[in-house]
Amino acid sequence: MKLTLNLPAVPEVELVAAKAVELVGRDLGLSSTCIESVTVATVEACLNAIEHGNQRGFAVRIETQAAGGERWLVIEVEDHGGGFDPEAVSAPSGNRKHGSAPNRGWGLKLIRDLMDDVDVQSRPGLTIVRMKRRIGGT
Amino acid sequence: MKLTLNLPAVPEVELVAAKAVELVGRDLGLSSTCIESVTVATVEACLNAIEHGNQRGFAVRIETQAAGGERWLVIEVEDHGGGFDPEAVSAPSGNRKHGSAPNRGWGLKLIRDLMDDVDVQSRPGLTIVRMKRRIGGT
Amino acid sequence: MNDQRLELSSELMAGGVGLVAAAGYINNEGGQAIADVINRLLDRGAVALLIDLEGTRIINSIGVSILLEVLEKLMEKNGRLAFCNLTPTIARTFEIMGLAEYASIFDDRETAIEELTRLNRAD
Amino acid sequence: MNDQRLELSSELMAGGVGLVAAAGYINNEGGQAIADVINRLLDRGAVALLIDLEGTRIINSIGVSILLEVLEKLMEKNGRLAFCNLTPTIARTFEIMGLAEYASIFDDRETAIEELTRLNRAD
Ligand SMILES: Nc1ncnc2c1ncn2[C@@H]1O[C@H](COP(=O)(O)OP(=O)(O)O)[C@@H](O)[C@H]1O
Ligand SMILES: Nc1ncnc2c1ncn2[C@@H]1O[C@H](COP(=O)(O)OP(=O)(O)O)[C@@H](O)[C@H]1O
Repeated sequence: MKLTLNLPAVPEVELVAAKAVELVGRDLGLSSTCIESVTVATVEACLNAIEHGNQRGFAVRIETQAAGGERWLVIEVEDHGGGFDPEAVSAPSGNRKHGSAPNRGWGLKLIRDLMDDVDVQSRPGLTIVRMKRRIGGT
Repeated sequence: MKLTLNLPAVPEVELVAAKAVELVGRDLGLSSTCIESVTVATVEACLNAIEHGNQRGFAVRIETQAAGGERWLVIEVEDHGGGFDPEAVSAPSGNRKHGSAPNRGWGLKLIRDLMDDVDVQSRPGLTIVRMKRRIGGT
Repeated sequence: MNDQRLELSSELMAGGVGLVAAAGYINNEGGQAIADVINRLLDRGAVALLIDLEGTRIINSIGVSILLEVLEKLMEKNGRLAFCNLTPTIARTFEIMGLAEYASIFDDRETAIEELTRLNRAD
Repeated sequence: MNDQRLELSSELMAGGVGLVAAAGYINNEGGQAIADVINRLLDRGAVALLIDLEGTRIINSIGVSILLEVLEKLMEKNGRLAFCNLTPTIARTFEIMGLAEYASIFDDRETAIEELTRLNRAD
């Protein structure tokens, strides 16, 4: 199973990826809670690709993989924007004082918490966020 | 604007294409009636690619084009199944006697009626249904 | 997430009108679900069926062809089939596929129920 | 088609509880729409706000961060914010983002309204 989306940066286009995750997840027999958490992570990765990418569109790849006796749902979101250093991104604080900073910067934190394994490769012109979710044994 | 979907033949995957048409159409400022009719045509073309294709997935390409002083929304659905002779497909009859034949064979008729221009290229291993809808002057 | 799964509700009203409200994607499964609900309403004595498609935006030809079969079965029994709250695209699809020829199409639910109840009384 | 656009309804109930039902996609726009409705309920005298998310399956961090801002403003005025009918994923997102720390989360609408009304009375 492999699904690829090449999406332009039009408003709410992340919902095309959300729909794809939903239907693939349903076909794989995943629970709606699992599907919804993968959807939220995918939506966040798409939003980053739209906001921080080069506005010339981005790609989403969804596939299943077997590795180490386990099956995984693997989602990659790729953009060709300026890139960033993922190590340098600090996690936002829920305890910030009112007005101290905008309530932003939660995307990567959500992606890492909702998925089992996340790997971000980024350099100027190419960012790939690779997210994996365990979906059972082989 | 260009959007490409490479979709596996999982149940209801045509709704990924429907969502893409909806969001692109909204971004182009098309009316909901226009968007819905293009959606129904796209869904029918996807269902044919799923049902008559080789079950190994199919592609949907959505783009805008300018030609002859007009702007068009162009949707292509491509599969790699056995193909068919589009000329040999007879339109179904609404007046058939009960039980005379299953109520099938409406897909291509709907596509042709709902879109402004439809071109079907088919040979064994490659079928491309190209549908165009006028969306204003340039 | 499952927003496009068909949501169905049904009711048998005074005057023999069976009401089915369907919101979602009318494909193979969705069409069959509507047909099943209609069969139950017929068993309970409905003589006219009204399908309210408010909230339905996507249909496909297989789903509509199942509704065509429902219509044919109903016509054999002298029953009536009507629809209301169709989007222009769904109305057009029903016309193309010949469903609009034998089923009545009303703008809204109230008008439809009134008219169907009147016709049932007249029979 | 527009199934994922946010559908909103609101009501100011006896006891100062403002109820907002939101179904759809809570993104930037959706979060802002909820914030606007809440501001109108506060103007009309609400002291506790209940957001019922039945029918909401997709949210994003920008939408939730707008709800966080609403929460902060409410806390400054000693108002209360509560949610009900959260899917497990939405509940988890609210926890990750710290919204669950200061807002109350109830299973269903009835329990939430009872408790909020009781607390308002106790003030
Ligand atoms: N695809 C990307 N390309 C470039 N920079 C990115 C990308 N994704 C994230 N970043 C950087 O990481 C920061 C944190 O991202 P995130 O946690 O998603 O929060 P937010 O996007 O709300 O700021 C962003 O502000 C941005 O600087
Ligand atoms: N993508 C395709 N590949 C092969 N054959 C096709 C394809 N699309 C349509 N056909 C042929 O044309 C016929 C009519 O198609 P259609 O009008 O969509 O109705 P249906 O699919 O319900 O039979 C099909 O039965 C099939 O034989």
